[in-house]
Amino acid sequence: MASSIAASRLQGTGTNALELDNVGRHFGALVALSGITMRIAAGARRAVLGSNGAGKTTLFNAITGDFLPSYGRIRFFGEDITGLAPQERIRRGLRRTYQISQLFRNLSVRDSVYLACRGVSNGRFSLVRPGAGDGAMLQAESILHAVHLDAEADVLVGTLSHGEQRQLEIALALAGAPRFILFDEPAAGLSPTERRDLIEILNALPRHIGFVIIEHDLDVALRVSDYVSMMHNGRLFKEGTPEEIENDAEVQQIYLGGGHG
Amino acid sequence: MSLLTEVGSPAASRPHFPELFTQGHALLGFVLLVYPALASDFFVTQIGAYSLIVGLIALSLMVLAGYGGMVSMAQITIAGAAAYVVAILGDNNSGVHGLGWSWWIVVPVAAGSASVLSAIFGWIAVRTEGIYTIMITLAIATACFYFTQQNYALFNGFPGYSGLRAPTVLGVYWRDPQPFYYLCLTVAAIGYVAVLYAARSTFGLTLQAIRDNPRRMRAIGFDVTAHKVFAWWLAGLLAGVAGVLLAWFNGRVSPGTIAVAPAINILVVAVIGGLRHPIGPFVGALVVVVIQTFAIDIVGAERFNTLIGLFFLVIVFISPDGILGLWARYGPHPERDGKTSG
Amino acid sequence: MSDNADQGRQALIGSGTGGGLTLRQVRTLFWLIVAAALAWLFIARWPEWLDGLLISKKAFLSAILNGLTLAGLYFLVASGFTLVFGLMRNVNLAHGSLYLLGAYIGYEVATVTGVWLLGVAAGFVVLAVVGLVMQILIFRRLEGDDLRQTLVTIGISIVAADLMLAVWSGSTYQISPPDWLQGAVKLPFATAYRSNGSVIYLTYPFYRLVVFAAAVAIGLGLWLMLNRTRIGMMIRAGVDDRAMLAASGKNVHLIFATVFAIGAGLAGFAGVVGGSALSVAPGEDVRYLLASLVVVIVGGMGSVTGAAIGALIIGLSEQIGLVYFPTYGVVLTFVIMVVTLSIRPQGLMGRAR
Amino acid sequence: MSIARRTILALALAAGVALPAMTAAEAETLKIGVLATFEGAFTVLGEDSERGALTALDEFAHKAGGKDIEFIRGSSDASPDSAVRAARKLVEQDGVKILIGPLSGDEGIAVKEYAKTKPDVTFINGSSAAQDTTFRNPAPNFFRFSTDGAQWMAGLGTYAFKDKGYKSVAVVAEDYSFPYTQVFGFMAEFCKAGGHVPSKSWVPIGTKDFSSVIAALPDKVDAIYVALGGADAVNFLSQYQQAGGQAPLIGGSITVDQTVLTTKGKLHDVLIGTPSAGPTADTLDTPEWKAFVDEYKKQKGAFPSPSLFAHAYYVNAKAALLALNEVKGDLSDGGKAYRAALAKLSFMTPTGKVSLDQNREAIADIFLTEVTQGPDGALLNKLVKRIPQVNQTLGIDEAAFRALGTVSRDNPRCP
Repeated sequence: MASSIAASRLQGTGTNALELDNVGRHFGALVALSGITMRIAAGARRAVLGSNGAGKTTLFNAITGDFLPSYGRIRFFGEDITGLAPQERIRRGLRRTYQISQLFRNLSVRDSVYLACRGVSNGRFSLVRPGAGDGAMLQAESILHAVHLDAEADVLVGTLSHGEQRQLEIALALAGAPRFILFDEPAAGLSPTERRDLIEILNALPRHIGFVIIEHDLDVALRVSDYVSMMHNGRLFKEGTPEEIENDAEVQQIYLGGGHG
Repeated sequence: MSLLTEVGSPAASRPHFPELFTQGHALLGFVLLVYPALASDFFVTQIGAYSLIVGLIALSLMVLAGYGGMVSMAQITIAGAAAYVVAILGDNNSGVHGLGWSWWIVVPVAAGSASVLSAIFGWIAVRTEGIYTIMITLAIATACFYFTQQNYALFNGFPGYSGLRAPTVLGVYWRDPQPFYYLCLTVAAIGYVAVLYAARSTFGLTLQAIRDNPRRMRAIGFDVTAHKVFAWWLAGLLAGVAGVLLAWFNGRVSPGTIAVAPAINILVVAVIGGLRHPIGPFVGALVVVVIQTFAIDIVGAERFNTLIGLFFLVIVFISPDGILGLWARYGPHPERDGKTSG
Repeated sequence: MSDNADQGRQALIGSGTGGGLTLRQVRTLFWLIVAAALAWLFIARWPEWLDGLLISKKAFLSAILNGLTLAGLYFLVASGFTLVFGLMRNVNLAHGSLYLLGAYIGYEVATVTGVWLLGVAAGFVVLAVVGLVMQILIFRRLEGDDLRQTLVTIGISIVAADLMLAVWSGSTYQISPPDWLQGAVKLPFATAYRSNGSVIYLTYPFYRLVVFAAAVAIGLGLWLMLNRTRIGMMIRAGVDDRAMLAASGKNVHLIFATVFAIGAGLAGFAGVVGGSALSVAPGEDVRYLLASLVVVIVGGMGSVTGAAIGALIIGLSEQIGLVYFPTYGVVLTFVIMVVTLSIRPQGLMGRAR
Repeated sequence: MSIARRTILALALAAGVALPAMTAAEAETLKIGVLATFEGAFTVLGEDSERGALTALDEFAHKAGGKDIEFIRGSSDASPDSAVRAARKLVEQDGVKILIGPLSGDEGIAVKEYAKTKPDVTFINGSSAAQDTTFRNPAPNFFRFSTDGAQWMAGLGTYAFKDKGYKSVAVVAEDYSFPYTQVFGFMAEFCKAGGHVPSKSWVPIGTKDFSSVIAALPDKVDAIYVALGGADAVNFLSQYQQAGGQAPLIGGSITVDQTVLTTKGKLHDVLIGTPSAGPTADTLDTPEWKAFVDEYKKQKGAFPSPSLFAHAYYVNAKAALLALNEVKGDLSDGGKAYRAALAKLSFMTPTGKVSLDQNREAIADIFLTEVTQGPDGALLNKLVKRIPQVNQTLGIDEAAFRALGTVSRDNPRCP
């Protein structure tokens, strides 16, 4: 198992990190996602914009395997992952954060990140207490440093501030060896200072880690991404560089004008 | 679900096992060790040993409910399964089975079967979540009760088995009051320390994280179902060992041992004691056993159940964390730590 | 592969559109078979070899009819249970105590007034009030804490059982239905033929048929209430999505209280009706609680239709088990439950979450 | 840690309670444990048992062997586990040397097993009536002056076959050991007389809906033997009536006792004329019985007529007190002399002479009865015939009786 993951990693170099071919999803009569085709190069950083209900989170769920697409194919570093279980995708280096924080309220910050590191490594199962020299524990320390949470390491997650919880969300996604991360509105509910902090954290990520970010805050979205996709009613309707999107009249009218609330 | 919250204590990275080496534990250990010298045989076995056994069964529930968020009503059933194995493979005087195997085969087989049964229950129960688990395990426990009552070939039906005897090892008959008390104390202490340790092991942290947010645990690569089933297996092992002691304690096992009322009793014990810390089930067991034994001298046995029921209601209402929670709130507490009051 | 799994899931939910039989066709076929079987039971001679298998036509038909009546009773108890759970995520483990208390109160009122119907009404009304009080005094205070709510109901059931034992002792009570409900009716099922060729028809206690009819009527009433009235719509919305109900600014407390009152009232009603068909004694509380649990687990939480289907399955299997394999008949219902769970964890009519 | 301190406190408290309780046993007052069911659904029966025991105590003016006698209650919930726990408390905590009880069959077997571990304590049965309490693996210190469930059926099988002319009888009974024993006692005679039992329906305890069982009963039997207790009996009988059941009934000892006969509702029609047998009969008119009923009625909350539980506890308690008189209250030899006195004891009870066999099991009179309506409209068991001095093997040679094997669903058979 471990070797096959390593093999897929090697084979993935040079190809696109994420390829979506005509991916769609409907719930009964409701069409949530319709014919999405998308290519994102390894290390690329993509923002996905769109009003509420445009299908952005549905797109994430399809990519991470929270539910399966009704049709279409998804490839991750060249490998078809359309039908894989979520944890299998995680092990291949795909990560995500959640729009509403999905954390472990009664664990300490350190333990949470430790578990995340453990989850993507071998030996997830152990009846032994992790010692200070434990590899996953060491990695957790460095991730906590990367997301500016070192001081909070021993605090219970439930007692963290909202902003700190969003930082922890990102920390959990950094565990192991992420190759590609899906950020679902990481800036939601953050103060201006915290937003600046967030931009700093995201821009400081190693360049080989690509990501897709869903964000309503254009300031954040455009400053961390190098390419932008616009979604509306479950479809992609425009793509371009941040500058192009910022200056596009149609985008300004439909989306920036009054679309999002 | 504040009842199920576990105080996450800091410093998982500490290399040792510090919470065991406290003044409180030393004092408790001392008192438990000298207790038989102070008390009558009746108090040593009927109160002391019996509380430890009931506490051990309730501890297995505490592991599932406190750390795993799965409230099981089937723990007495699992303990009962081990007791039945003791009766079937060991000696009994009911004239059915009683294969007469030695204790050193019977005990591991009994505990092992109980843990496997527990894993099977768990596998059924984890298909559902939260509050459903109570209902499903209650239904499973009832099914087992009826089955043992009706089946004569294996379980000897309604009367069950009697004449179960603890072994004589090293020249000591282990059902004599003092040896039996120390046996129960040793087993309970091992169970307690193991749970205390395992709570902060990778598995323990995983289980608690699954309780808090199973969806995220899946998203960071954990097999939630397998971990939950393993927790059931572990809890089953605790309950199974307790079941062996229960068989020796009572000298018998019958469908009445695993009926609905005893099943509820275990939940009452665990909740009264508190589900936040592994000492809780033992505190609850002691309180309930003492009340149960002496209610007839104080209030008369007729309204015993009203007494225990009201006590339970009051505890659930004013202190979701049972007696432990009351203690945390009102007891002398110089080292009170603001962080743990969430 | 993933597509197959997805389609399979959809077929289960009932919106599959692919080839093969649609659910509607399957359903039609099922009812046709049932109708044919019934018609055959009405008219045909019972071949001798079936006697060996099913004891006798009379025994078989009685088991089926008794299963239906029992199902009616189970449905009355379980429908309240399932509604309360669906809406409040609260397993009311004191539901069986409500049944038993209703039966005792019905007995007292019917005995004192001499009017059985008054007893039935009292069973419903008093227990509805009890349910209301429980909701306001207890559950509202522990709102959002599902587990504590459930634990409290365990405490209540322990105390209630003991207090009812103190008041009504361990004796067995029978509530006598009025004369016009008693006696047996002849049903158009031929069970035997006399030597002169005339037919002996099955006789069946009229009261039991009334119980079944009452269950059907109440089931229809509930269905209408849930689907045709404003409060019913709100209840259904709450079952589907509690957060939405709260967010929509409706009076959530009123809805909760209504549902709890109806659920408890139905349990009390079932207590009097059931106590008249069978008897009232300590221990009935646990029995009907367990029956409700199994019915609702099989049928699916929060679904009244599911409760009806679950009640039918459990009632029939209990009676058939009692006659044809008495030794393990009591276990049968639980086996059905476990099998259902392993195939469809959310129950037959429950929603996947 | 705070929790630990709390535990210590509780333990210290528990130990503290222990010490005074141990020294409390005094020389002048002799404590006798009375173990019965004071919890759960059988509480009513337990309370009537206690009335029976107290009737005996009152008869002796609370004195025996020159000592004041005091009863200490122990409570079970009718489960064997709880019976043993209660017995342990009475013996090991309260220090009783004589224990009377328990109430039900499987409790009796469990307490007998416990008795073997306490050879210095004397156990005298309450009302439990399982055969194996004394018949197989008996305990040398367990005595039973009341008869067992099979003995209670003495005469009934013969009566049903010869006097009633029933050749073929179907059985409906609860699925546990007491009804097995009763069916055994009935069939032992009935089959020997030439009768047949083509079908036995064992229903789980607590069955409420018997109508399917009733419908499945064979049509071609002369009567139906019913061994059900309490609510189960009431349900069966009323549903049998509803279903228009035609075959006459034969009742087990507790199927037609006062707990069922006094049920509110209309069971009269179906019950009147039902033959049964047991250790008492409501219309027994010997002066001993009448005196006993009068004394019994002085107890608080007494029934109109003592139940067979009250009767059994009375007989056993009386035996305990008589033997105490015999040894002048001296139990100092570990109760050896006392048990010897018990074994030899033979005395008159309200229902005739009772003595023990070598297994310490009672030999006593059994009463064949039939349900009738009394002058006040209440149902009662009318005495039909008195079967004198029935022993445990029902008059059969012991070896032959033992060869019949233990009672079970399938033993005996005569289809």
